[in-house]
Amino acid sequence: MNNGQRQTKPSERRPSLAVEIAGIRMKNPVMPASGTFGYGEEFAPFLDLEGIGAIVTKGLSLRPKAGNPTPRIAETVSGMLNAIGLQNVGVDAFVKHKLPYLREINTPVIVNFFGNTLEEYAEVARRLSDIPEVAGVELNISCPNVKQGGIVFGTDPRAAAEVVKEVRRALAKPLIVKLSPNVTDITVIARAAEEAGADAISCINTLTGMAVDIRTRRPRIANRTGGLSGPAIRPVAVRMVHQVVQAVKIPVIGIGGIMTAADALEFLIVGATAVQVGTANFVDPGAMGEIVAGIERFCVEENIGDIRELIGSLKL
Amino acid sequence: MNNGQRQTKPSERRPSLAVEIAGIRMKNPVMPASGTFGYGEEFAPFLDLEGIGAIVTKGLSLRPKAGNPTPRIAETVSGMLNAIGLQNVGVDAFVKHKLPYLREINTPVIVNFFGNTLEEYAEVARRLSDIPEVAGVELNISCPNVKQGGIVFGTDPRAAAEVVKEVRRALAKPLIVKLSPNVTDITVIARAAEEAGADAISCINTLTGMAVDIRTRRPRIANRTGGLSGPAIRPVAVRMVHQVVQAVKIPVIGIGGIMTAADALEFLIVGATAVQVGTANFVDPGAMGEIVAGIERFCVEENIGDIRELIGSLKL
Amino acid sequence: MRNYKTIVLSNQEISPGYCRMRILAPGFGATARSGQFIMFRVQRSLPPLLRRPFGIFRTGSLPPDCEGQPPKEYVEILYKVVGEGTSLMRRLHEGDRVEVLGPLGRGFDEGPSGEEKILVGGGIGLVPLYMLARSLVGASPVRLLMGGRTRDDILAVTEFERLGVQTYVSTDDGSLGEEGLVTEVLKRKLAKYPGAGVYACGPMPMLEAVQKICAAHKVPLQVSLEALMACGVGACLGCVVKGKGHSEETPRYLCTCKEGPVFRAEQLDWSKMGEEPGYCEGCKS
Amino acid sequence: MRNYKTIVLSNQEISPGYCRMRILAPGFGATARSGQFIMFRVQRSLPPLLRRPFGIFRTGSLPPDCEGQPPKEYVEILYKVVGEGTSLMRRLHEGDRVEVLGPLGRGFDEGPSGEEKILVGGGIGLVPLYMLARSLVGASPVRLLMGGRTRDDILAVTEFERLGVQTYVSTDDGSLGEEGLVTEVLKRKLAKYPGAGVYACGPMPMLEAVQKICAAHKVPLQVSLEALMACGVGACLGCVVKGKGHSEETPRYLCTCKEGPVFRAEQLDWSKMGEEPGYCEGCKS
Ligand SMILES: Cc1cc2nc3c(=O)[nH]c(=O)nc-3n(C[C@H](O)[C@H](O)[C@H](O)COP(=O)(O)OP(=O)(O)OC[C@H]3O[C@@H](n4cnc5c(N)ncnc54)[C@H](O)[C@@H]3O)c2cc1C
Ligand SMILES: Cc1cc2nc3c(=O)[nH]c(=O)nc-3n(C[C@H](O)[C@H](O)[C@H](O)COP(=O)(O)OP(=O)(O)OC[C@H]3O[C@@H](n4cnc5c(N)ncnc54)[C@H](O)[C@@H]3O)c2cc1C
Ligand SMILES: Cc1cc2nc3c(=O)[nH]c(=O)nc-3n(C[C@H](O)[C@H](O)[C@H](O)COP(=O)(O)O)c2cc1C
Ligand SMILES: Cc1cc2nc3c(=O)[nH]c(=O)nc-3n(C[C@H](O)[C@H](O)[C@H](O)COP(=O)(O)O)c2cc1C
Ligand code: FES
Ligand code: FES
Repeated sequence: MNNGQRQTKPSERRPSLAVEIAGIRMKNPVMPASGTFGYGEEFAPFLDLEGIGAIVTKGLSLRPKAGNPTPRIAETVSGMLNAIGLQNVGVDAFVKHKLPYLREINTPVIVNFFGNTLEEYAEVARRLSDIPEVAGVELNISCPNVKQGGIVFGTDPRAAAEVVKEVRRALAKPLIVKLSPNVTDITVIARAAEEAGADAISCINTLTGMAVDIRTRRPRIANRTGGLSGPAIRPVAVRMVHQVVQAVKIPVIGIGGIMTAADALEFLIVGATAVQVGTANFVDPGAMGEIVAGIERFCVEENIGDIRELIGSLKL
Repeated sequence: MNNGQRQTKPSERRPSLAVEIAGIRMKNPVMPASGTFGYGEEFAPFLDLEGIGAIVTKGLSLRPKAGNPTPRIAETVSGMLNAIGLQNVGVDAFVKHKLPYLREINTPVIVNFFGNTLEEYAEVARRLSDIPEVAGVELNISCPNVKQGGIVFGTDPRAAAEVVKEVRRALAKPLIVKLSPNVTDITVIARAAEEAGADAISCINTLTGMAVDIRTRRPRIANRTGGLSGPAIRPVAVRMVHQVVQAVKIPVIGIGGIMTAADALEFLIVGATAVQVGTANFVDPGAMGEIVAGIERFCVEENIGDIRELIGSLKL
Repeated sequence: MRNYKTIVLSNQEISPGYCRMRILAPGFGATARSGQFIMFRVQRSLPPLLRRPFGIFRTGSLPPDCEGQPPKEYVEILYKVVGEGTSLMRRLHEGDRVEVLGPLGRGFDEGPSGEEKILVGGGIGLVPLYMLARSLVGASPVRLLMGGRTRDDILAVTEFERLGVQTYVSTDDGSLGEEGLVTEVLKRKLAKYPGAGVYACGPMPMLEAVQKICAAHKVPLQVSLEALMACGVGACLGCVVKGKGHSEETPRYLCTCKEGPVFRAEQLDWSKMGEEPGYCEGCKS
Repeated sequence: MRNYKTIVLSNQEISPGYCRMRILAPGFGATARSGQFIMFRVQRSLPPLLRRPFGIFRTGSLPPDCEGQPPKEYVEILYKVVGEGTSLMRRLHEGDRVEVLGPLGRGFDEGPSGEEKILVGGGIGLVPLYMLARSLVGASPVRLLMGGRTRDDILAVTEFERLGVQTYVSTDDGSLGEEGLVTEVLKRKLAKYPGAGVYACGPMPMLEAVQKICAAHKVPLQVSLEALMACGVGACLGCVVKGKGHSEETPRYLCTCKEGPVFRAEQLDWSKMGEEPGYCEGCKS
């Protein structure tokens, strides 16, 4: 973090980093991005799971999903492509094998999920509603709607509204809707989700990208295209979060290329109530701990007693 | 360029790198991206202007344009944001002061231009039609249509088709249409442009992004948002070029984050007939020379006698 | 299993394009088993973005710089310079700050002692076999069949010999040892020691051949695989390999980083190993 | 004007947070004028993506390593470590490969000889003034008014004195020279030398004050500006500053890299210099 030139007079008491999103209380605004943190357990050796704002689990579907053929990942300049194909254990195995561990940890659990049809989305929502350990859900609408010839729910306002409505009806939990950045105007989708009953928005998911091995002349991932994540996409993410914050009244969770506290602060300043950290977890499994510490340090340096003073404090 | 592990038996004669786009013959498929190469003259001390495929000049408008307040640029991770605001000297000054120099150089000149209304677009096209030194034009449709409340021509298929039709009617030169990447489905815009009379497509223009100075809490560029360019965007560019190549029959020029010959080769392999180099010109004013040399070296190593064998040779 | 924020103790080229690095890692040795690996972070800043996986060649300790200090425990890796990350690694010097995540993954199952042990290494694939050999030699006769393209690809053989391992070197061009493929040597050895247990690491084509041979001879085989990895801890699912009986309906993907990198041959679906490699450019070893 | 693919000759810290680097550049000195700058590339690989602009502190040459070789011509820069790029620069060693693009931009117009010359430098802003002083001292009396926050921000004064320049140091905290702003000293000097020519480089607030003072005293002023730069050669239009008489209707943007970095005060629109800085975090000098 670029240590500001001028002097700063540190305030006495520790700043409050607590935030609330869709009724979910968090110790601080830092949580993992779905699919980059497994089911939490994998990171316990490297990170205090009770030191982060929430745990967001790998995208879940009704039935187990095989995922894509390999290679599934490729490193790009300051980023990575992934086409995991949403491989996951399915709701039943999640409840049976993954939840018990999470139950013991004093941090809210947010379950990210998806479906291939409206019915599947609704069914998963119903199943998750009955689980007390689930503090809230994050709806991934960046998936093709098989019934509608595979057009991606999240890229069409009508389709997006429809799936959010279905889930809202079936769900008895706080609902966070996660948006795809691969759209002309993300505010249209955000408003559609808000009107359809979303309690919060998280954005962004990955930008669709591609890389080619010039010697083999093959795409570097088997699925041809994949999702671009990492620091490379941060400026696009900050722009979209800035736009969405102005378009909706519900809280927004900022995601995209956050590696350091400074990066997270950019999102908070443009108005994100919290942030999710994805690819950085691979680079440093302890990253979120350092980000929380760095945010606290920044608040002290800037005499901010409550993180909420910082949120949306962008000067224009 | 990752020097392939296996042996390669270099072919005897020099490979042919010549390509043709919309009737414009080029010595090789490497040209500058508009706005990153001024009017050519600026780079003469560092680069042989007759060693590149074409010269693409800074975006031109009917009347001189002031551009945006400063700061106009900001460096991001492996990329940069710019909001120059299309500052340019206008058609008259271009013809009077910039063309004479270009006339002496034996390399085709492609003039990038834009307008704020359909009429302006058409008028510039008419003016350029009469200039013999102009081998072709590149139409930048990533501009707001002031008449239509500033919606960006390039993000709406109808608006895009309209402006391309207008220009086509007014223009007696090869017409390259340059697409914006900030859309849900770039193939729709590409097809609209093709049907409206484009002779070639170039993509991508910059991705809209934003960066914030966390100490001042101000956007790092005065215009708030700016266009993201550089290596960070390459995977998105390669993906979009791959999509567009499959969607249209006209040739495609690949643009986005090309720093090295290896980068350029990715675009050629997915089917771009040529490439444009932008931000790399700032990092190394001689970059295009090295890229041309690197492409030739690669062809020799891979026993490719004619670059056209490589174009579109992606294995799926 | 920890993330060691530590320093390089030494880093030298041991054969053209191959380097050996010792990294300070107190307590690492006590937890590391043969066949496990680390995720190595070259520097705090980019590039590269992702860590790089490397097998543990061995662990050990050096005498302290001053009286009374504890010995300097280290983890040692052998790496081949193939691309961006390893090119940056080659430039590291003593004292440079790096990060080591590990020990990671499931290592070798040493099997019944007394049994003939045949270790098959292809190029840089010999790395995980050293610690295995070290713990096997006491209780079992151990043979190392070491193959490579040229003499330059034959590494650390003398170190295996010092352990008391019988080594057999073969190179494609005959520039060292016998000319030909290591798999030919394996066939001969298995004919001689039909009851042996085989442990292999190397390029996928070699592993596929070794698997066929061992299947034919009905001897147990363990292989150490490579795959593209982002996290190394089972979170990203980027490193999967198809398990036996895998199909779209009954997916049986195994995580190379967590359920591997060492697998019993019968755990895996060998049908299209080669076509769908975990690593796209095919093997670099 | 060339892109020198060259090496570092030396690089040391000369004051806390300030470094001096000499870079091999045959032929550079012959073409460089006072007030010009270079675009410096820290390394072939990222980061950073963009080059960094630095004023030319001086050019010179060292005796060759061996008999018969030509002397080693170099360009020397003085830089303050403020962020990513300069932090990487500080780590460079003799022999490291770097690139220097230059000499770039329009330098100082030395004005009539014999005239009293007053050079005003704020912090790192003194850099372009050294070569200016060097070529002025022969023909004119030259005074350097050097200001900084603390003693640490006062650089290379002795080198100016060695040229025969009268130097006057002031610091905000009085830790060196007189306590107070350099602009106060300027007022006194102009009262004494009403016919002087003024040349200034430093933080924007200082330049604005200097401009007001010189306007009041009706003396000619040249200023060297900083701006964010991508290309350094007039191609990107990222570095513009508003010229006198600028308005939306009659845009009068000047390129700091090409029409500057040195401007005659009357070329510029001083009305909102401070509010719309070429560089967003405001001055770091
Ligand atoms: C479990 C395991 C153990 C390994 N042990 C060793 C070892 O002991 N010695 C050694 O030299 N190499 C070993 N490798 C291979 C080593 O990880 C790669 O050679 C290295 O990552 C190449 O990085 P690079 O940036 O130089 O190459 P680049 O080609 O520039 O890397 C680009 C991307 O591809 C990945 N990659 C490239 N080659 C491989 C590969 N063969 N396997 C997995 N990922 C790859 C990189 O990690 C990076 O993400 C091992 C790999 C795995 C999975
Ligand atoms: C014509 C000119 C001459 C200069 N001469 C000197 C000199 O002699 N000595 C010296 O120490 N500095 C000089 N500077 C300022 C110097 O360029 C910056 O301090 C340097 O670019 C900071 O880079 P960074 O990566 O460390 O900082 P960061 O803040 O990490 O840089 C981020 C971005 O902002 C740009 N930037 C940051 N500060 C400045 C600045 N003050 N001016 C322009 N761009 C900036 C960087 O180039 C980079 O693009 C000069 C600037 C200009 C325009
Ligand atoms: C390997 C990988 C797997 C991912 N899986 C999911 C997923 O299952 N569901 C989801 O909504 N997003 C998923 N994402 C997207 C991330 O949650 C996040 O939105 C994206 O990576 C951008 O953040 P980052 O730049 O910090 O990584 C995945 C990302 C990666 C890299
Ligand atoms: C400073 C700057 C100015 C630009 N000006 C124009 C322009 O006038 N017209 C245009 O069509 N594109 C313009 N672009 C976009 C580039 O032509 C190119 O499409 C984009 O930068 C992506 O390529 P790159 O990653 O190689 O830079 C500009 C880009 C930059 C960085
Ligand atoms: S590397 Fe991430 S799951 Fe194996
Ligand atoms: S820095 Fe590019 S025009 Fe001045």
